[in-house]
Amino acid sequence: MSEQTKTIFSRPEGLQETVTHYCPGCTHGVIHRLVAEVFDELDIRERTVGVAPVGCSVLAYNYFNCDFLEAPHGRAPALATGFKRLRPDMIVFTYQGDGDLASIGMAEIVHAANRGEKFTTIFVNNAIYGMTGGQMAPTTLSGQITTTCPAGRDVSQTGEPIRVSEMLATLNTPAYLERVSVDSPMQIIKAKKAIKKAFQYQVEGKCFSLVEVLSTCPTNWGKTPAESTQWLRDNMMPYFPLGLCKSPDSKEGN
Amino acid sequence: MPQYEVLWAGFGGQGIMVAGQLLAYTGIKEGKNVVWIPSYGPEMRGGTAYCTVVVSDKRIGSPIMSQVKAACVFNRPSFDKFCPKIKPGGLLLVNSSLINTTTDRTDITEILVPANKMAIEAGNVRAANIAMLGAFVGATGIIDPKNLEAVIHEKLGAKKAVLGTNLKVLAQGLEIGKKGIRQRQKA
Amino acid sequence: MSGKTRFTPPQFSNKILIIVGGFGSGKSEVSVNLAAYLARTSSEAVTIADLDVINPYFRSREAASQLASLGVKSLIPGGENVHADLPIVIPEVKGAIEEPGGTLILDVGGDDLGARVLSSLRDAFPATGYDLLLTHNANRPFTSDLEGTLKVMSEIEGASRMKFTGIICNTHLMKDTTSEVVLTGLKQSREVSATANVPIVFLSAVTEVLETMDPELIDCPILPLNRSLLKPWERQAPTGGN
Amino acid sequence: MAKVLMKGNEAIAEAAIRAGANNYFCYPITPQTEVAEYLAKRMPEVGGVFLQAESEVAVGNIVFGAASTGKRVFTTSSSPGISLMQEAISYMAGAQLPCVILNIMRGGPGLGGILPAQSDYFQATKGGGHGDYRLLVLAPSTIQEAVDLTMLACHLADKYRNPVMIIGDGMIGQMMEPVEFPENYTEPELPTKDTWAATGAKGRKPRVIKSLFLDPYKLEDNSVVLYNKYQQMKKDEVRFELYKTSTKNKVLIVSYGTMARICQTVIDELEEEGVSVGLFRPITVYPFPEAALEKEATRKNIDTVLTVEMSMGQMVEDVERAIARRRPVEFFGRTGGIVPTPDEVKKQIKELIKKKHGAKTRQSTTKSKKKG
Repeated sequence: MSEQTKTIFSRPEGLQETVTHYCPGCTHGVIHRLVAEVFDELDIRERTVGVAPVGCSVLAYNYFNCDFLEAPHGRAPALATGFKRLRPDMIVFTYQGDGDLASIGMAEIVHAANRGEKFTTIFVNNAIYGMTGGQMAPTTLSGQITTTCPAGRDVSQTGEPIRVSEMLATLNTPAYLERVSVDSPMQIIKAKKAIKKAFQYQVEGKCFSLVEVLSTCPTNWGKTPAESTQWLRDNMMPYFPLGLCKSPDSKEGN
Repeated sequence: MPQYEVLWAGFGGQGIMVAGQLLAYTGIKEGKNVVWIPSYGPEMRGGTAYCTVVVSDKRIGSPIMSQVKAACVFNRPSFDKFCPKIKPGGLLLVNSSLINTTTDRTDITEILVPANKMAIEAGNVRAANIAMLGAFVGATGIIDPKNLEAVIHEKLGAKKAVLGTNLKVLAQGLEIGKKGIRQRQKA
Repeated sequence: MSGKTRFTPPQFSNKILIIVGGFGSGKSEVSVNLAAYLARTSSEAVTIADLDVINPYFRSREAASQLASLGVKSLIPGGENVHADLPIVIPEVKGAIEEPGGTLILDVGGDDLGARVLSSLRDAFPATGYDLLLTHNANRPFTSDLEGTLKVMSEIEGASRMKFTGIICNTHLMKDTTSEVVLTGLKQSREVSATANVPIVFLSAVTEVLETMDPELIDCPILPLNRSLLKPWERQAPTGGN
Repeated sequence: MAKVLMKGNEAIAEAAIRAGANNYFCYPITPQTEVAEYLAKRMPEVGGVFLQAESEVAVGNIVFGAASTGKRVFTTSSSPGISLMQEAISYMAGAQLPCVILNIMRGGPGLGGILPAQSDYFQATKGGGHGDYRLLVLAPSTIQEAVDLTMLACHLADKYRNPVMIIGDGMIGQMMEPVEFPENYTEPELPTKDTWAATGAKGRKPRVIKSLFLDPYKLEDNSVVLYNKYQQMKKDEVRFELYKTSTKNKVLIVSYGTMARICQTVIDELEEEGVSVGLFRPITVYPFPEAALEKEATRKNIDTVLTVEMSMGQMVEDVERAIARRRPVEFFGRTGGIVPTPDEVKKQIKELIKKKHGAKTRQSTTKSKKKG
């Protein structure tokens, strides 16, 4: 490398040298990268254990360069609880989608958050079940078409989409909860900040932390990556507003 | 000694389980094999609470038995329920403070113990179970009263007032038990 | 096969052949056989992309090694991911659509659900120059009559944001297929073709049945099928492409 | 150490601590809640971890996460709760994680009742959860044995990197007996956990604890590894006890847990009446002591084998398998929380003997299991 050139974009140490299986336009790759960069910046990779969900990111353990546990569907927060309770010196995070976290694993995440378990959850919300081929998720928007609501989600039958961060923010236990997006470079910078903060709180042993990342699923949405990003801005963001939901430093969020 | 089974029964709160356990602890102290079996289930809430204690020099097999050698009953429902479960030749101790009837079985020994009355007079109604325990040991002699005294001291505390009450009713109970057996033998 | 030459083989002017259709219509079997046929008969490279993001069973990827022996390239997830129950669309697919470099067969999952993936790749497709082909099995519940078939077609067109350019008449009853089944199916496909104004591009049927039939009765190109996506107990000997 | 009088549930809890399993997760359910109550007090004293979670589903998975650290983990429940843990148990077996699970069995199916039963034998020994796996299953019949087997279970779980289950009926949990804890407990050396536990990828490649194998050949390989462990258990871990077996026996009883003790009393009483009966008591119910049972059951003097359970007949299928039709296998059981009395069992044996040696057939024993 000559003195004039400078590496401005390299693989963070927290990621393995593997090609991911994610579809074109999927944001898992970006989110993985942000988490891995935070490992490097906080120098925690060597004492971090991730918990992979059942969902599109089920194979996350092939991409992160740290120890990993593979959880049953929805139970990542339970595994993380068990691990962190026995090894409070280690950094534990779960990486979960909306089907995994907000449907089958709702009890586990709510109770882990309420107990104030000191791990971090990266919650990827793309309003659909990706892995199983685009079925309705608890976060599917009203009227959104999926394979199990082909006429659009009828909220009179299936309830309104669940705002996980806001719901967890109602718990009295201190926590750090923030919703971010990775639809633009500016948002990616903000997302990174939130993820770093979440891990920082864990490093300090302060509280449970969860970052909800709004994400796209071009394959199952049936939209091109560019259309997907626009759809996220037009439809998801109004219902799932970005920003801080709860901070351990103040009792109320904003 | 051959295997001895005694059933303790009464209301919840009458110290039934504790009386059984004190007996079991004394058995252990004397190097005997013991089992303490609670009733659990619907009986736990209201009605009768009961436990069975088995004391033996040999290995104890079944903790479940359809009949027992002795029963110490503290209230009327227990009297009605367990009187028929006593083996012929067995022993029935009745808390006569609360049970105003006697058995019509002639094949068992019945001893009336005014346990509540004794306990109240000694200063603490909660010692009724100790009165009964004393009577049982007095009647059967399956354990040494000295060892039982030591266990009571150890398990129920050395507080002067409490211990005093307990030891007092224990002594009275022992006498009632012994006397009851003598009367039976005379009869 | 005797009389092989009497059949008119299918021909395509476009480089990208997208095989869609209802669940269980035989898309993957047709795709694999079409790839094998083109590899044997044309000098151009043939690539097949397994885009079935819906159902992890009986996907064309199972025939990948068999096709490789004929020089057909399969675009499928690498390593153990090939077995994953994950909707994996590998980046190479997009590249192949943008620059086919020969014939590209896209084997798409069933119904409009499977066809959504085409919509997500829409900006890779050229404006024209591809065929969207319906695999029609008149013995499947949702495509057993004209009305049902037109509905499935319209749903697939909606989900894929593409228009049909051809119909593949693939009526069968697996092992119970007879010449009668094939002919009844052809009659129904013709009806669909006439109403939707989409031509029948070829008829496909297993060789064993075609051999019993009078070719005069089939007035369209024919692709004889050698079953390649077999159930485990059907795989007695290694199956070749021929 | 002097003997102490302890409830089964408390004794098992204490034994787990003595064996170093001082990480405990639970959800309350009768008749084993005393374990949780005992450990809620004891764990802080020994610097262990105690946590009551939101459900048995969560408990199972918390145990899964905790076991991934390589430390000893213990959980307890009763029948319906154990059903909810099957998810995690299957995953832990697949991922080769050690843990100890106590099931104080109550009557079922369904919500059933809280009284003692042995009706989870199938669940414990034949899988319970999904997939090709086994648990090592121990069945104590006294409180002292419950203590000893709990400590052994901790060792075996680590030795085989497999969940180990202790099954006791409600009596084992609830009754009190004198127990003695070993003064200086030492156990045979175990292989290091530093080859598999998640401890952070410091100076080594990342480790993944998983049961997901996309490649069917790799999944099969994993199942073969598990299978080989189970074969090793069959070789090394079979445990059973004989009671008054002799060449005079006509009948051999097969029974485990509390039920076996009731049968001992029956055998003692029959002996006084001049009737000779022996008892074969499996201590490991998986691996089932099939070779030993076959040997005892097919001795010349044995006419009949009687299996007695607090169920409608579960272990009896393993008994039949072991004996392979070489002797008639009869069954007697009560269930629903009803514990057969010695008298009931005695009656069954007398009828069996009469059937074999006396007058014409009366009511068959298997039929009478409907109403003992």
